Amino acid sequence: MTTFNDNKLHGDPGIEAHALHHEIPVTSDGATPMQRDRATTIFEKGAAGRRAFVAPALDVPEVEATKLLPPALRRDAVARLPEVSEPELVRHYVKLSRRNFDLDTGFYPLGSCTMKHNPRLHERVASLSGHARLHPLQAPERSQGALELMYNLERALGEVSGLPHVSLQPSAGSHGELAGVLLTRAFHEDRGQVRTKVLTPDTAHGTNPATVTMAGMTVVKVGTNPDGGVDLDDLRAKADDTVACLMLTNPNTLGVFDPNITEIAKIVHDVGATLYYDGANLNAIMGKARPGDMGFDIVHFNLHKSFTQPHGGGGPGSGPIAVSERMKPYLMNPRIVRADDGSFDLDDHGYEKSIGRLRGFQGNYGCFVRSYAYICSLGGEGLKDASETAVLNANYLLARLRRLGVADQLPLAFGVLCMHEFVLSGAPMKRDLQIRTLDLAKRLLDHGFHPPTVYFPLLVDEALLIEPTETETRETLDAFADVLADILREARE
Amino acid sequence: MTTFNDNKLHGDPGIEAHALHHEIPVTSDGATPMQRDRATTIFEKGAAGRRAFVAPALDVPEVEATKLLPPALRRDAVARLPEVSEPELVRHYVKLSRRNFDLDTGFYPLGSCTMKHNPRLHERVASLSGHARLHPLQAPERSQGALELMYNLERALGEVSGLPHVSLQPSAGSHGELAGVLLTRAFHEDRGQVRTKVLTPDTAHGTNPATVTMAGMTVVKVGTNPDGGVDLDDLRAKADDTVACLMLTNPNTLGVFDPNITEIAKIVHDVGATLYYDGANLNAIMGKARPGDMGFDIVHFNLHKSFTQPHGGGGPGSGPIAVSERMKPYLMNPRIVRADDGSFDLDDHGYEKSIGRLRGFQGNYGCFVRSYAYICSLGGEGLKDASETAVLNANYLLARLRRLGVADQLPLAFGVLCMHEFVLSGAPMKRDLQIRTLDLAKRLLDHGFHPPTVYFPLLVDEALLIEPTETETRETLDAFADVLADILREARE
Amino acid sequence: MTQYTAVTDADLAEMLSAIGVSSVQELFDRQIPADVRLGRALDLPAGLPEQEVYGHLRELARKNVSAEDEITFLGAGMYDHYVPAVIDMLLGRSEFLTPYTPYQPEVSQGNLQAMFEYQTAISELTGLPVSNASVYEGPSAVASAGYLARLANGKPKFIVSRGLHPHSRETLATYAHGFGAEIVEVPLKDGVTDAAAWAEAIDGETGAVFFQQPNFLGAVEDAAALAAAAKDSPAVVIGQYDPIPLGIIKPPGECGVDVCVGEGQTLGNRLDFGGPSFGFFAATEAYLRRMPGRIAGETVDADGRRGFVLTLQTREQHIRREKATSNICTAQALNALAGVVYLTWLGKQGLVDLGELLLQRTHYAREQLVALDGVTALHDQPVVREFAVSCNGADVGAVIRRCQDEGVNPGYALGRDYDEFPDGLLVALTEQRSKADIDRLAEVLGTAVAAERATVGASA
Amino acid sequence: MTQYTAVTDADLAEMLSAIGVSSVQELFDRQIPADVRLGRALDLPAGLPEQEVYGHLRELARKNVSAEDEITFLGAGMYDHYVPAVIDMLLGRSEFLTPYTPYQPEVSQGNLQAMFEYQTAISELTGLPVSNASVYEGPSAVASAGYLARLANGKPKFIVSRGLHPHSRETLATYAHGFGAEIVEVPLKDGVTDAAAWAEAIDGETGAVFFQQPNFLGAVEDAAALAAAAKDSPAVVIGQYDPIPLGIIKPPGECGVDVCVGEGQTLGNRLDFGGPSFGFFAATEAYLRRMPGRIAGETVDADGRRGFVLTLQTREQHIRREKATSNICTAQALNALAGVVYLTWLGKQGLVDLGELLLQRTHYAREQLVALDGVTALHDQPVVREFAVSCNGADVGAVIRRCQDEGVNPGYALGRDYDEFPDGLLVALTEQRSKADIDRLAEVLGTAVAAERATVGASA
Ligand SMILES: Cc1ncc(COP(=O)(O)O)c(C=O)c1O
Ligand SMILES: Cc1ncc(COP(=O)(O)O)c(C=O)c1O
Repeated sequence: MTTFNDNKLHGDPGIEAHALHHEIPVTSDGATPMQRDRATTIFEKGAAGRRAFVAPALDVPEVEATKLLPPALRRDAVARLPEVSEPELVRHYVKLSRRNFDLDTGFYPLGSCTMKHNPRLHERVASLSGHARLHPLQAPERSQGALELMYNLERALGEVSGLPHVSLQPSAGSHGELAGVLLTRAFHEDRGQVRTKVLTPDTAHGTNPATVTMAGMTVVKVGTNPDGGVDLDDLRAKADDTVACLMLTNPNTLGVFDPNITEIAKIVHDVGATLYYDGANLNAIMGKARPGDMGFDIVHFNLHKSFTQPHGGGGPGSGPIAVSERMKPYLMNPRIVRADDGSFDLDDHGYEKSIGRLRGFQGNYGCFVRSYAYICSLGGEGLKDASETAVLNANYLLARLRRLGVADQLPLAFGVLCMHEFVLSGAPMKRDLQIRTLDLAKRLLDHGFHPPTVYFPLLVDEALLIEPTETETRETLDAFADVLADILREARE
Repeated sequence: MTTFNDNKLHGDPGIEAHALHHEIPVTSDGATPMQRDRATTIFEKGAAGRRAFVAPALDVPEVEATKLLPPALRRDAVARLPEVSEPELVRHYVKLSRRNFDLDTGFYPLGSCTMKHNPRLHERVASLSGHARLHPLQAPERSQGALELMYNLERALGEVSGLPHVSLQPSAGSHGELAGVLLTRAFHEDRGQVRTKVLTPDTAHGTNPATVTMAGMTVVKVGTNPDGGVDLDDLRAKADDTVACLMLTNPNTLGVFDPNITEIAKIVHDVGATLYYDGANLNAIMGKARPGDMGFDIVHFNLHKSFTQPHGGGGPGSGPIAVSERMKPYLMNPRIVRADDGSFDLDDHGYEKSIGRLRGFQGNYGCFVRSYAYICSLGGEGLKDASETAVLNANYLLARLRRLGVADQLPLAFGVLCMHEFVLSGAPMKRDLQIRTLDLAKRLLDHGFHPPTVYFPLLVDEALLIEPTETETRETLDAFADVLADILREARE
Repeated sequence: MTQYTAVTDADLAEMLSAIGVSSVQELFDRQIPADVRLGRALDLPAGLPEQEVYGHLRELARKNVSAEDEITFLGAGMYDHYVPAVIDMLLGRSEFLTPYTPYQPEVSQGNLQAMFEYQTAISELTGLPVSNASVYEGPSAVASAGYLARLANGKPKFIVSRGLHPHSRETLATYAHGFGAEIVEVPLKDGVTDAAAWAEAIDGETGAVFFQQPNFLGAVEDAAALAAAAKDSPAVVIGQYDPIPLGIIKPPGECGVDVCVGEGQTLGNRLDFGGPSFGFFAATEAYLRRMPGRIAGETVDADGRRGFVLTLQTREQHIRREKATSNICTAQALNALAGVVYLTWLGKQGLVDLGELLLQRTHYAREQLVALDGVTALHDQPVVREFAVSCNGADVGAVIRRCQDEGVNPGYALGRDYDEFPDGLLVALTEQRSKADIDRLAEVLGTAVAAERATVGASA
Repeated sequence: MTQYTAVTDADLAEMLSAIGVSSVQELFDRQIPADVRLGRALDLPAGLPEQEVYGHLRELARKNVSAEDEITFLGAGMYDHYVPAVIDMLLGRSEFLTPYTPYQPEVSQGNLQAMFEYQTAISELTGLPVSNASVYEGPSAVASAGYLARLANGKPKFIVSRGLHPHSRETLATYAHGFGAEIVEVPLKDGVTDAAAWAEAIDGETGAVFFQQPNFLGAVEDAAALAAAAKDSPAVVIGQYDPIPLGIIKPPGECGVDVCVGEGQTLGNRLDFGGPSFGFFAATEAYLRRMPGRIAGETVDADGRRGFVLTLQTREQHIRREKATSNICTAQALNALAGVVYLTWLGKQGLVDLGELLLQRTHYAREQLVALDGVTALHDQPVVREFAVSCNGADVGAVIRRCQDEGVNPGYALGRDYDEFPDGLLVALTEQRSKADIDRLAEVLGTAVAAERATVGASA
């Protein structure tokens, strides 16, 4: 702790007679006049004729409008959009914003979401007009910087995952999953096989099974063993040559790294299926272990998690995929290629047996800029530091909770240590103290903390999935542990 | 009012069982854990060794540092600056920010301060690197855009004020005042006269008398007549050939436009003194009347008031001055000049008898960019609309307060109508209801409104100086009037 | 420790001892088997100070020619509309930028209300009663609409107008290959969907029909007629709309369209070389429970106060898993926020004014270009913000390059996607392209076409 | 009505009727005499849509060559330091950007605490116990310090080192002419203040002495010696300091300086063609009640909670009017906030690291330049971030132009302010100028000087 500088000047006499900290009072019915305004939508504000927009003047010779667009194709009733001045607009949305909890205001240990610090440098570089106002159909000769950035990002993601061939196209994790399952389909079809079963552990995130169905395949659930890993016997029983793929998160949503991963990969590969890595938890292992080295064929990244895209209240995200050699021919086009002279191009037919496109243009480039900046800032060592610290912080928080006795009511669901996150079970708390995980979550808000993920993963009763991330200080972890202990004490009293 | 679109979808069953609006509870001792953190300074946070800054690598051959800077000139004890990571830094200051009341969150009718909407376009254009990273000593040939902008702004300010010669140099209103008084001194000295008295009405802002002293002159107070204008008899009595200048705000800080202005100018000019216009209240008359046409010799602008610089919690500001022909030779150098070929230059000797510089470089250029953008957006008509609406809003609010009976306890101090602001006297309220203006101010905060200026101008007992500005809606004015009425009712009950 | 982490040596010692391990590596060693641990450093460049990262990214930006650097008429799905400064400010606020999906409504009323307002605006725009809170972007929204149809009626055949954006058609094909639907393309005639072929293609096995308004060639389709042709089939009528002209074009809800989707970039989002933007997704009441993604709803809470929550979550993957209506999770909340702020900024009259302005300028631009030697109209349909011309056999790629060398990007070479229009050029307008810009385009394009024809003539 | 106002026709009618007037004009007619009413429209261009204002301001920006467009070694009072992105974000927040001076402490704790933290940081930097919350900028801070001295001891003579920034000297002269003080300039010798002349100039009538550290030629002065020379006089010792080298240079508080002021631009503020930035103002306890401007203090409120307020306000114009210690009102709160955020970002070690880096690079740059033909050192004093060379008679203006044509701005022509150094060039370093940049400067400058000498030779 820095010694506090004693440049203390005291207030003018008399001023201390007031309270210096103003709080809007919470009235008995919970609604001060200011609060009443808050749930009023922009459609209910303003007045007919107000506007924030000034249209450019008509500078071309005017032609009668119905000649240009016949009445039959014209709109009759005007869309009832808001009518507000710019000051009204600004105040409305600034006030709305202040009704959100956000990462820059407090601890946000939402498990599986990797709420790490979002550096503002990334917003700055993404706003440069050379990136932000670049049209996606600009000629490759005139978008060399963008292509170079994407090429570099692909290579970095390939190195981190151990899977060299990367497509940046998918828009989010779930979109990457869809790409991966469609790739798997193409892979089998190319071998003349129709395989429609996809194995997913019961700890899997909901997007995994949903994706399988959307890709026209069938979900087959695989159980979890007492250590929180894949139930190998169940896996062996279900793995046969009708199986297209096993989708796995590792460490999984319990924060458990499956120690049998090599064996799992062997089982899956032996029946000719592919192994898919849900990269939502990559933040645990960057620079420490690589999906490619574990035998995975396909991985998706959540750039908005491990590579610190701001979450935006539910997006945008970006879900690039990286694949092994054998999956490469099926990747989405266009492909970024680098010529011998160092120039870059987009090849619409870069992958011969491509599954096709998954969206317009080249993907969420604005997200690439940010994540690329992150990788440039941290380098290989920094990424490793991120994962190491994420794991250290999670284990330290766990240890604190144990030390404070919180673990008595909220025991760790699986294992002894954890990776970057851990799951507590609220079952004893519910039984002993008659409070549920949801109540705990609400009470945390009173203390200025965002609650962890609750009721997920589904297989843990009253689950509380806590991911502190590497960017939190020890002081914050201590304070959070203390508050959890306080809340339990409060409930006990 | 727009009819509200009825795209109403209702919540999943059960969710309504909770309160959806979270408020950090105000505990009996007024200090939740989150609140406790709030008054902790950045110096008390962090830990030894943490950092947000990564220094660039030493890329030149290293020379022993004490050879380059001998120990005698070196610092021994390191300055105890904070030691925090970037996430800690961000969270600390974001949280601090949320402890301010701001214009984008609520009504801010601080009289004399012109808290009008700050368009964000201005921040955007000011951030363009061609403006923001332009060095003030860049060669004029390579800063033509900046000089053109300043030249255009000077001309616009000249037109609005009716005084053609403009120097943008002063950093704020008070700095402009200093320029003006020093100009006056130079003017008289040039005529071989030593005049040291400056007349200021008792309604004047504190900067006026403070400036006079700072410029080595003496303040002579002039009284106010029952209508809120200058007491002409008092003025006549004090105006003699020892008087250097009369400083006037018009409309003055009572919101009263002095109808005798032509007569006042005559009295002042007849004794050979100059007439100074404190432009803090220019927002009342843009496009409607001009100081130059009223006989003023010098005017300062508060770009941060009339021309919507954001106030920044107490600056930056910008206080250009405009002067009449006879004051021109004394203006501050350098002068911006436009050559016949349309190019611009900075002339260090542009004004022959210049009083010299008042600061480094050319003034607060970043402020010029913003105010120039404002003038470009609004044009002459828009500036006039601003003043008209400012006066309309003030008079409407006054009328509402009368209608609601507020004026019984809080009567208008002077006059019947007002310009862009008005002063209420809290004396009857104090007498009848035993509440003071300060109590009223505090209670307004509970309702989400920033209080008006209180206890200024000094000559009104328990003064409440209210300036709504043109950018507020009628609904806001109504709500504010209602709340004032409610507070008085509350006090009565 | 980096600039983003905070574990000092003192912290580390205390933390390790609290955990009961001797090093961070031990945490990994005890959990990750040795054979899958990475035994070396990542092969990535070393980390850089902030100023150098900024410098590097700025250099990359400089290697691009953006819409700030040339007068561009490039559109074809994304358009260089002006993004007002209020959007940067609002989206840059930590409170909007950094939260996760609003799982805790008590501390997410800001986001939830903004979603609700966004949905209301999209409903107003499209004339359709329900809207979700956003999907990824335009073409995948089309594909998702196809999936909705598949779930809704199970019919295997999709009829697709060739006027639908090539990326939408490709994306739909990719998705449909997965969930199982066959795609039949209907050609264009005189610049719009061939009405006879369209009607003929639709039958009792048709699960969905797809068209674009205005279509890829910029022509305004007779949406009502296209929808009517599907009335007696089981098909879901799906239209991909450009939201900007919706101030003046008949809204899909009044044309018999069941599901209206589209690219939201034009609503307050930057070009960003193609993303992130958002896809909007609106539908008739009938498809409410088939919608993909988040939907915000209004409600009254336990204290009797109005509030907003995520609703109908039983459609979604986190509840229904393999039975979900879509796999979408993270969508485009921030971009959709830009959308509703933009629509609010434009306002009721502004959207109309903008539409009429573009209508006039587009007409003027078409007139100027077809008056050039060697340039003719590719079709004569009404156009509202984009139009297509033919360069009478000239190499369009070369013409474009010549124009760009003069600082004008004349548009998109249609031949890249349409073999039938090898010399087609698609020219887009926004409010940022003034008459002077259009006149400059005419000048530069005229010269370029003439030069190309001379070259071709010379080499022939 | 404009985009910034909200009075619709319906509003107007109701408002006028509530007021009891028939038109807005009547409000003016009844208050402003006819002879001073403006009977015509303002002669200003018509208002423009946002996009056009943006376009116009961008075009103006493009006519400037900024530090983003060339490799610049221009300093001389303002320096192209990297401004970290966190500053843009924080200063852009409405909560910091838009409030007025914190007159209502209950709803201004954010600003007040930030001011208090800023003051603490300045105290730490300077080693002086009190700091105010900011004044306008550097040179006027020097002049304000002069006013403080005038109020404190009333002595009429100011001794000023010629190493003080020319703008500071000029500003001080302007102010001093007003409040009445005579200025005596002490020349430089070997690049630093001539110690003998300095000592000789100081006497019992000296109200203040002024020097700059490092001085305008980049040389580190022996501040302790300069201060000591004034010890037996009534003079207030005033130093204008560059805050950046204070990580390695002995702080003024340890050198006997009474008042330390300076230009705060280098602390997280952009160049902005000269402003807004901020001036800092720190002093010994003795001058606390003479300080200009706002000062934030810590206190405990009625509820026993810690809080921050404006303090010692009886110094200020709004309370004391003509007896105030200064006329300053609006200062530079937002820029000072950037200052404390920047110092926090650098951190305790960062300020030292930055100082040492600049020390090394400055030395390297000086070595490279004086090795050039036709370039010699102007002085041999220690330099920490800026240094001066002579171009041996070449026309420095022409040399600079030649360099700029090659994309390198080599620095400032000293001859503009110092007749005694007609061929002097002042070269500044920041952490943004790498070794590669310095090498490029050496190359370009070498060529330029050679070319200029050839020209001079040829024309001679
Ligand atoms: C384990 C896991 N897999 C997949 C996803 C889906 O990622 P996205 O939201 O980017 O589609 C998530 C995100 O919540 C997740 O936590
Ligand atoms: C009437 C009046 N004059 C002068 C000033 C001083 O202006 P500034 O704060 O810009 O120095 C003010 C500002 O509060 C004012 O209201």
